[in-house]
Amino acid sequence: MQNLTFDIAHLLAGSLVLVSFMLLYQDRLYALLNVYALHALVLALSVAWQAYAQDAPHLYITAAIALLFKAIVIPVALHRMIKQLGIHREIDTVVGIGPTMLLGMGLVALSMVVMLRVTTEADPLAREDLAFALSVVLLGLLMMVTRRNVVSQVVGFMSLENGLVLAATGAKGMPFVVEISVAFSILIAFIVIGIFLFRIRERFDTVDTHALDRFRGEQP
Amino acid sequence: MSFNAVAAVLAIPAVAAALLALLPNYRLSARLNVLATLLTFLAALSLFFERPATGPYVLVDDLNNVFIVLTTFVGFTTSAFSASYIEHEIETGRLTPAFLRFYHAMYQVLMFAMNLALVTNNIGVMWVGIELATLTTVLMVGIYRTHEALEAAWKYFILGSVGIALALFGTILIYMAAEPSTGAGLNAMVWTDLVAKAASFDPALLNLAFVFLLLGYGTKVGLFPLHAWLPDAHAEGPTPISAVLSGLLLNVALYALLRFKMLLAASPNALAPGPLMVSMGLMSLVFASFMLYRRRDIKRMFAYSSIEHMGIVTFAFGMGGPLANFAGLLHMSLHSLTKSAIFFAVGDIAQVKGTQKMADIGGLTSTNPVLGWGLVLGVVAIAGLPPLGIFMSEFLVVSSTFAREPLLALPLVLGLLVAIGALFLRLNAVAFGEPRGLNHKAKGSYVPMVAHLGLVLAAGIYLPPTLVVWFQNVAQLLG
Amino acid sequence: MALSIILASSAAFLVLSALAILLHAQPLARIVVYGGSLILAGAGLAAALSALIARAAPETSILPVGLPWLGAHFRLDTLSAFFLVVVDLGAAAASLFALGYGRSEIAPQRVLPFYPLFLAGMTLVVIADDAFTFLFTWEFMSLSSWALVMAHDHVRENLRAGYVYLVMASMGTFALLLALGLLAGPDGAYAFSAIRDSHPSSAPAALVLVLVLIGTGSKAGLVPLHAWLPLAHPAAPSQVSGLLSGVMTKVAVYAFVRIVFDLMGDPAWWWSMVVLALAGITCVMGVLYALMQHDLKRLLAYHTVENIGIIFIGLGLALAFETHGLGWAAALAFTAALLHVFNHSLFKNLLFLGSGAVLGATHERDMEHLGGLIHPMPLTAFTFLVGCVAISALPPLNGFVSEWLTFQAILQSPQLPSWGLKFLVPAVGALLALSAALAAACFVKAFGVTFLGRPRTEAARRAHETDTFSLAAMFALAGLCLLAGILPGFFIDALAPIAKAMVGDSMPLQRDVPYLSIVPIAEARSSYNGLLVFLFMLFSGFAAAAAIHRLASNKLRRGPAWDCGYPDPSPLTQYTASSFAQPIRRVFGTLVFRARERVEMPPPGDAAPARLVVRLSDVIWDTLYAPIARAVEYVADRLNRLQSLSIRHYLSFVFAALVGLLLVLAIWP
Amino acid sequence: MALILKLAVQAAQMMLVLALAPLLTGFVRKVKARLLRRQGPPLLQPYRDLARLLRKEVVLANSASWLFRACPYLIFAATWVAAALVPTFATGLMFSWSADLIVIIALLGLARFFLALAGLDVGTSFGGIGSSREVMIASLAEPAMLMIVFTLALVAGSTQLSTMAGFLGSGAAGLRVSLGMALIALVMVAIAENARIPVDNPATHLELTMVHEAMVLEYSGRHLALIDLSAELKLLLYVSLISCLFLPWGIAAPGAAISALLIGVATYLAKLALCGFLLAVFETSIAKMRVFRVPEFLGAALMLGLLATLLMFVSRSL
Repeated sequence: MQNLTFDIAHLLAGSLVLVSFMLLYQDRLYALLNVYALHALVLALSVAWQAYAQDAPHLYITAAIALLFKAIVIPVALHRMIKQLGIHREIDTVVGIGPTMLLGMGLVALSMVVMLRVTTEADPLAREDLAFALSVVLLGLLMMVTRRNVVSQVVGFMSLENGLVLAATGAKGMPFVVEISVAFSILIAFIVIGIFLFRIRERFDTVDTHALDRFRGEQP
Repeated sequence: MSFNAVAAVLAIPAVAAALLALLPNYRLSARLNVLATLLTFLAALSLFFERPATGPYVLVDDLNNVFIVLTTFVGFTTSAFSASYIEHEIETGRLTPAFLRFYHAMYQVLMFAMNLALVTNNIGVMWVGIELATLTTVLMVGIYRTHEALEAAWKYFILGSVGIALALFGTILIYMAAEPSTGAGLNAMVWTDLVAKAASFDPALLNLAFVFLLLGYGTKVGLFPLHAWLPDAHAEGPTPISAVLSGLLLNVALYALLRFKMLLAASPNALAPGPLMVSMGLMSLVFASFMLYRRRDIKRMFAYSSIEHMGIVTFAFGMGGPLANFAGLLHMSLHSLTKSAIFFAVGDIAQVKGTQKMADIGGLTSTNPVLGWGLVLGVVAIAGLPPLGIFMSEFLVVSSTFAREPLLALPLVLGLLVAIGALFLRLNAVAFGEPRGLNHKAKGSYVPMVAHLGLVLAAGIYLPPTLVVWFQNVAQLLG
Repeated sequence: MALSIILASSAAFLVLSALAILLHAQPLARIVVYGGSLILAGAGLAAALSALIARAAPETSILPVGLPWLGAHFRLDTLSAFFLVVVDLGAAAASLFALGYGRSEIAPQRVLPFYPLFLAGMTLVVIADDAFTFLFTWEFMSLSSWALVMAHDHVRENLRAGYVYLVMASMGTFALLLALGLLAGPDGAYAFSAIRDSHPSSAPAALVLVLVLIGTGSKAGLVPLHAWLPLAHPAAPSQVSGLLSGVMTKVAVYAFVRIVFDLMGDPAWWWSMVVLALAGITCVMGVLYALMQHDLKRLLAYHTVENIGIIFIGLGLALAFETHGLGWAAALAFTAALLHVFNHSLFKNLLFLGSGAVLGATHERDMEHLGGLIHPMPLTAFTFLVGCVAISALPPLNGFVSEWLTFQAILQSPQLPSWGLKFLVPAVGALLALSAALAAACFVKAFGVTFLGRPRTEAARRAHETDTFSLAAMFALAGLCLLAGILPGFFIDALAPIAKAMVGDSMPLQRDVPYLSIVPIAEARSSYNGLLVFLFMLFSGFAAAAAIHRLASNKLRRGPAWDCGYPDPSPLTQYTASSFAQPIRRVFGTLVFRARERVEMPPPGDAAPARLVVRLSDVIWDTLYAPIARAVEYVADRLNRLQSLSIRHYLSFVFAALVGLLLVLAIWP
Repeated sequence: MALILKLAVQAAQMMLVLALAPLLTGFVRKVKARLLRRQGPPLLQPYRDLARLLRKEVVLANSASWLFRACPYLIFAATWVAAALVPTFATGLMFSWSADLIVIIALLGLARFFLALAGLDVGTSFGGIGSSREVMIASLAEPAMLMIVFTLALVAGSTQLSTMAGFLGSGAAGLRVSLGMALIALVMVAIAENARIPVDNPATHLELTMVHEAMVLEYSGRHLALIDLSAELKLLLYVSLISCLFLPWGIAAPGAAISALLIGVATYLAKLALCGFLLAVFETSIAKMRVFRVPEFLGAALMLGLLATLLMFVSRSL
């Protein structure tokens, strides 16, 4: 039985990494959002499973937040925002999709190597989870730096944050997990609202920084 | 114990924040702001005489005692400065009363957050405090609503959020490392327990955790590859906030890093964090000192100088050893005093000259002697020249480093020298020579600046023995 | 006792500067500050002299300031006492001068507060006895003098001077900091006594020597680290220029002696090679630069460089002899160096004060605009002449004595076994001789063009004699120059204990030599009696005058100058400073300064005068300083691109850092 | 008694050099004239010139200062003292311990210093030419001279002229290459210092070539007399220096009997005659060189001196 719980947790965490790769693979914004919804869904499932495995009921709240807020509210909001701001639908990448995937592979390998150095008496479930969480975080960061659209960058950040939640829930009996997940949801809300408020269309920084510098008197 | 200083230090700002959020009249709220910070400062002072017992949430020891008092003190002086300074912003119409109300509330929240991060014994709460502080400062940086202010705030926000995430991941890892030996739950996050049991933790996890914490909190400290938000945030925000950012927030983040360094130092077979910190410190130092040359905005220049000094401090702690650690602690405290003093001066200068562009500022020592010489004294202090205090810390860092690792001392000295060259090149133009630019009346009061510089001067000549003893104890713990 | 007096006086200096700030720019402030400084310097002088002459055992005291666990150590041994004499004598003279000269100060509020600080700094450096206090006071001295250099900041080149000065001073301080850090060791045994006891191994010792040379050399003005000196010294008010040039450079010499002779234990033989080579070059370069100047104060500043070279030649020889166990010769060279320190502080102060008097009377520093000042200001001219004769190392004044001793020391060098020194020392001797001769030439020019001939401008014509205080100061210094010139024996004896302490031997006691003459080694080898020569000349000169006036005519008639019968109305046809130096420029300048002379002929029919344009290029600046500045600019420009990138770039920095650190962890053993 | 005798000898020497200086100049002129198949001025002409100048009144330029009037006496005093310190017919004179060879050179330097100042004082262009060229020559001649002193001092182990003369006279030094070089250098320096052909021409007033004469152009009457006398003293000084160092025979040892002193005087006169004759021959057989060749001439002297010193240093160790 112990074995089974472990395998399922492993499966869910692994699939989260898989979905991260799918995120990297997308080249349409709407598709990206749908995949992100899936990402959040998988997260919710694995968190729920952890709640069951560690029989820590408060984790169900986290799962619920993940399900409602990340899997439904945010994607919908972003959908509408894309419409309203008229952000055009392709994702323009800095590095091509293929190389990005390869990089992602490397990152996953890296996180595995780093984690395998952890001595085994640490709880194996936690250990595997952590490896996957780390790779999700790294992939999210990778997405942020290889995508130019603001939306995909935000999605990158959100997937990163999902990785965090995965790690947090994986840690047995970790306090404040719920609070943290709430805090992060608020943070993300801030970002999304910020995008909406500042009318940032394409990137985090549409503004031509050189013009800014001239304005600041930083250029001769 | 009848009077709980820690509770006061946390409660006063919280309550004040609520009050200020409700209070419409900005003149009154400015006064209230000063009052609240003063009370907080007094409460913190009492910690010198009576420390509360260490609990799962509260910890006041040799390390943070000084920093709590310092933070509340600078908070107090800054609020005093801002009270005299911010009215001018209303007159020039850069701010509306509504925003000012928001500003004062946020100021107290910031104070609360920083005090929280300082006094807590729980690494989770510490994380919460620092991140809360970050978010409030983000809001205050953007308060002028100008294009570049928003851009700066946004940059700060995004980079800050990533930093937050990384720091959290590190905290989780610490928890996981601790959990087997301390048992699940809260104890695995109580710093004192962690240090006590650190020897039994899994070194690999600790290393991994430290990497994430270094990057996460390092973003707040403004170390080199992670520094990008810092100059713009300083340059575009209101000057009192720049003073608080440079003087306090960076310190608080670095303080958090120190806590974790002590954790690693306590665990024998974890990797030595020294090399990482040394290299990041050196990079920040050299990079920032070269960046000083091309600055044209006076606030941005001093922001880079903050990066430089955080680099020095990080380097010192990375070197380790009683001398370097002592120097690092001393440098942290004196830098926050000096840098905030400089920002007070810069704020007044910006009001006098109506600009932050150094090209339009000149000959201050002839037109406004107090302001001009204040700036000169501040720059002399920040350049690490006697008789001001930073000379002592730099003396200790450089000499002890050179005796141990001559090759490391050379880039250090190079960076310091380049920084001196840059700072005085600009100072020549701003403080000396023929007067240039407008000459309004300065609204901001000079008292806080003078007070800070006086303290730094006094520290350069004489250090109170109790402080020395505390710092030496901490230096021992830091390894 | 003496030490506490000195500490008290330096504390009182700080009080004076506070008073100066309170009194702001009132005339009272001038009197308070300079009068007070005069009194305090006098007190310090008395204390130091008593300590020096009484050959008192070293006094120490520890104040509870500075490094908390160490405290500020102070120590007054004979070496400190001697340099204190130099400092306080210069300070007293400058203060006396400034009592009168300060009236013409345009920005007193920029000078008065820092003047006492500067004096305090110099006093404390000399008695500091631990690394921290030493560097603290050292940099404090630099900083206060920087403020004084910046006093007249409305002049552009003063700004540049101050900037170059400050940066080079900080560089020097860092070099000393590293050196002392190395000596103090990793666990920070900063007290000099601790450093004395621990003997550093040879490899660091070499490093320390180089660093000390950079640190003290940059303050003293060793070529090629002299660049700031001719900029900063003239920029300051004249009484301060005198202190900068005459005294502060000596404090640097003190630092060198203290660290190399006292703290560093036994020297290695090649140290002296380095020092000697640098010193020889410094001598000649200094005086050649000086010859090319026509700004009076800058010329004097460059001469400081030359004299520092002479002093360091003496020190280098002392090192060489000491390493080869020739104690008596080492003592000779060392004493020569210290005596020159004293002498130079006297006449360089005198000359700068004189230039100050000229500046006050004419508001001109450029010799090309002066001339004929001997008529309106005869007394100033007289004292300045004394200074010129002294600095040109001509008997019977003091400059000659110390150079003579240095020559005697050089003549002892065949005793040295090592071949490198065998070849180097005579070459250095030649350089020294050359620089001595060139110095005389230079001061013929300085005095001749400034004071003699006919006034070249209205300013020079309207000049007037300077005030009584200034004259008193200058005459006092001139008198000391003569005294030290004709009775050198007493001064040499006063230095004996220092030589004993530093190089382990001392010159024979001059007190026992008959007729007050001085004998470095043995009478058969060499001896000099300044007093006798002086009286001898006095006698023969007056005898001749008396005889001629009695026996032959004493009639005298004034008339126009004959000048080979050429009518010569305009004073502009006189030789100017640059034309005076032209033959020497032809000989050395083309080699050293890539001097180019070009004649600009106006086109035919144009009435404009033909001009001779001379272009000199400062070799050392072009080859050493300019490239460094360019390199810094280049790096700054390159890095500055990081200022304006997009957030994604910055995020990728974070990402890269993270991945990099993870890789480190992954491959961590 | 011994003291009085010493004093007497010293005084005698001083008077002697004073008396002989013009004679030497006159002798050289006479010989030169003879070599040029001219009658030439009588041998005692310099004395007559001096006497006449002394009797004349001084015509002082309006722009002349007190320094201008003081200089002749200073120059004379310095030169006379220097000349009196060089052993002529006897070594170990009373005052000779008060100064060694370096001091003597420095005294001459002092005289030159004031001469150059005097040249600048009136403020005429010729005075300027003279002074600036004089200091240029001196700036090379003095180091050369000091190098020679080094060489000799290293040979004799002393800078004390009496000791040197004694040592060289004793023949202990033997024949040395460096001594030869030193002699040549010394002669070259002496020629330059005394403004003789080929460096300068004492008899010309052709402004572009003259150096020494240009400086003293404004002097007249007793001042000029003193200047001329000091110039003659200087020539005598160099001659007796050369003779006491390189022809050190017959000089009376300290405290010698009267007879020895008389022999000393006789030999000294003979040496003077010889050197004067050689000088005259040299001057007639060579042409004046351009002013800017002089540095090369003196540079050669400097190099010789340095070379001699280096050789000395090396050989001393072998």
